[in-house]
Amino acid sequence: MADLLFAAATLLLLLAAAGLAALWRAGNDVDRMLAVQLLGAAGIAVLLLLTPATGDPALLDTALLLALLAALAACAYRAAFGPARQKAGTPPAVPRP
Amino acid sequence: MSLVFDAVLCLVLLAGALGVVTTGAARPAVIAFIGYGLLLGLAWVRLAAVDVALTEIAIGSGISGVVLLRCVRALPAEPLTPAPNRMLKPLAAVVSITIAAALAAVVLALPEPAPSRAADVAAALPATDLGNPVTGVLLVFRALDTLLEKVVLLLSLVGVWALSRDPACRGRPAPLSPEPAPAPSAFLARVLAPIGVLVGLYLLWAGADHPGGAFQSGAVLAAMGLLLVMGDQIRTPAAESRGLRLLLLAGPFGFLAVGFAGWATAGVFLGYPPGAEKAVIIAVEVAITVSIAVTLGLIVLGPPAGEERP
Amino acid sequence: MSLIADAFTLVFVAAGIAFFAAGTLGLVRLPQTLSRIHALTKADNVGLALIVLGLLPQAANVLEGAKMVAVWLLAQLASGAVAQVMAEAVMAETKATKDAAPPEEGHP
Amino acid sequence: MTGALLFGLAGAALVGCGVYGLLTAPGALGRVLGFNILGGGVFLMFGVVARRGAGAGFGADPVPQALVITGIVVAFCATALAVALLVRLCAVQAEAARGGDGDKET
Repeated sequence: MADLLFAAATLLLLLAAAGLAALWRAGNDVDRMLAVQLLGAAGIAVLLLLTPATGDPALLDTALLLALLAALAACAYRAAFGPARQKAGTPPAVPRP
Repeated sequence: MSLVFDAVLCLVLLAGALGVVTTGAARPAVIAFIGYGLLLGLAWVRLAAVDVALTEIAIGSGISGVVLLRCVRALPAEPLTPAPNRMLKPLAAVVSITIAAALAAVVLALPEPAPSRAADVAAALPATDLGNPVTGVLLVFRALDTLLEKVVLLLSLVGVWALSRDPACRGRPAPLSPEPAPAPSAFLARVLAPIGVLVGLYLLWAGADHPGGAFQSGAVLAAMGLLLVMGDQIRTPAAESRGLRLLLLAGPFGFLAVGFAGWATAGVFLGYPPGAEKAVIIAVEVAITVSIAVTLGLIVLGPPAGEERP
Repeated sequence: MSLIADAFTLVFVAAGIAFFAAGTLGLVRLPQTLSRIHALTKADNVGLALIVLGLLPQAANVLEGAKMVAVWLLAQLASGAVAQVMAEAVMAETKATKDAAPPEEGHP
Repeated sequence: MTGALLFGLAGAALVGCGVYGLLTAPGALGRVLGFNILGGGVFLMFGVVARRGAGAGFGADPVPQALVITGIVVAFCATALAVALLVRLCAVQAEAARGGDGDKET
């Protein structure tokens, strides 16, 4: 059983890597953030699969943390690159018409 | 089968690291770094170091990501560096491959049987009443390291604050976003942050006997604070506030006070009073968790912007 | 009994992986960022739900099972909100490039 | 045990990647990232030492693990300080380019 769970986790990791590679070359930066989200979701699933496979219940805490912090990067991206984005050298924003 | 999983994980991890260093632009490199931190967390899980995995996911991927994305915003669109020498990349590749090969040889030549302090820790752990050996090492056997690390955290905050335009370091750090938070971010802050605080406190509570502890808990609490700031639910705190400075100093100075008290109670610096070890350790852990959370959050927020003009 | 539980786990985990594969395929094949967000969020949530459901019989005790469900709920909440956040970012960036026409907004 | 060996080799390769990034990165932020990857590789090699030292009922030797946790936090401090310096430097350069008339906070 543990071997099968490991196989499933490997498959998930490969899927995430494939998606990551494809999006990385094709997309813009929002797509790359999406790819990281995909990796996060796959990471949660992998950790859940590894919990019974290794018999260590503490892995669930890691999955919990991953699920919790998945949103942080997206929010930080949005906060850093909003529409009123300022370049370091430009004067303060003028309200758009 | 687990070996196949490890091999795939290692390859993806390496691909991620290569993605970070070979991507020219700043923004994709930082995004790749966030993914790399996540994969490193998985690698730590496979090395049976769940405490480290929790720290890596919370700090190495989560909070570092916020800092780095913020830095990308402040950078000019195209860096003003001259075109590098054409020989640079091949030369750098040769140097790095040589270093990696030497280190790989060292890894292959590690002594067998491996030296280990696990037995010593296992022998001494019952005296501390703790169940988690890593917490035991951090707070008892190598307490001096942890104490000094608290000081490093504090010093790095002092360094960040020293970059303020206000010589007296007053006022609030600039908000993370120049505009009001969009509705989804505000929703996340309102709903996810309370759950996250709960998870942070759980990690602190579980840290005595299971993976978790002050660092992981402090990092999660700091991340939730940042989420609240990004969702416009709380303002960034004013640097001159006495309460804030008390929270910053509670951990290092509380730990130091316990350390000096150790001379009186246990006859040695950083000794814990016999019979009350666990209570004192947990008190120290709570104090340093609070300080770690506040310090990490403030380091991310950056230098205070000077006194507000009404 | 344990054979039935194992079979249940395998079937549901396989189904979950199939959904993950569909989500990844959508992520790769769909032409626009907004539709890619849609594919990612929908498929991955179902995939994770199936995997959690499949692993529930493997949980050592009730608390562990509850924690698995909590992880799923949290991931559900986060991914739903993250989809909104990212969609907002897409809208904001296209708007900014449209009405101010700054070529510097497009990054390499 | 061989799994640990794999991660050890990966750690060595990560150090190589980090050095490469440190040498070739076009901007200061790239060098900070390269340094972090280098650090990650070194920590991973520590993790392998910990894993090999498993015993006495622990999955890995707790002493190197504790050192790595401390190291991750200190590495973060250094990164954040470097980033703060970089942000301030960019602001100063931008002001100088404008002739020092701006008083804008970044």
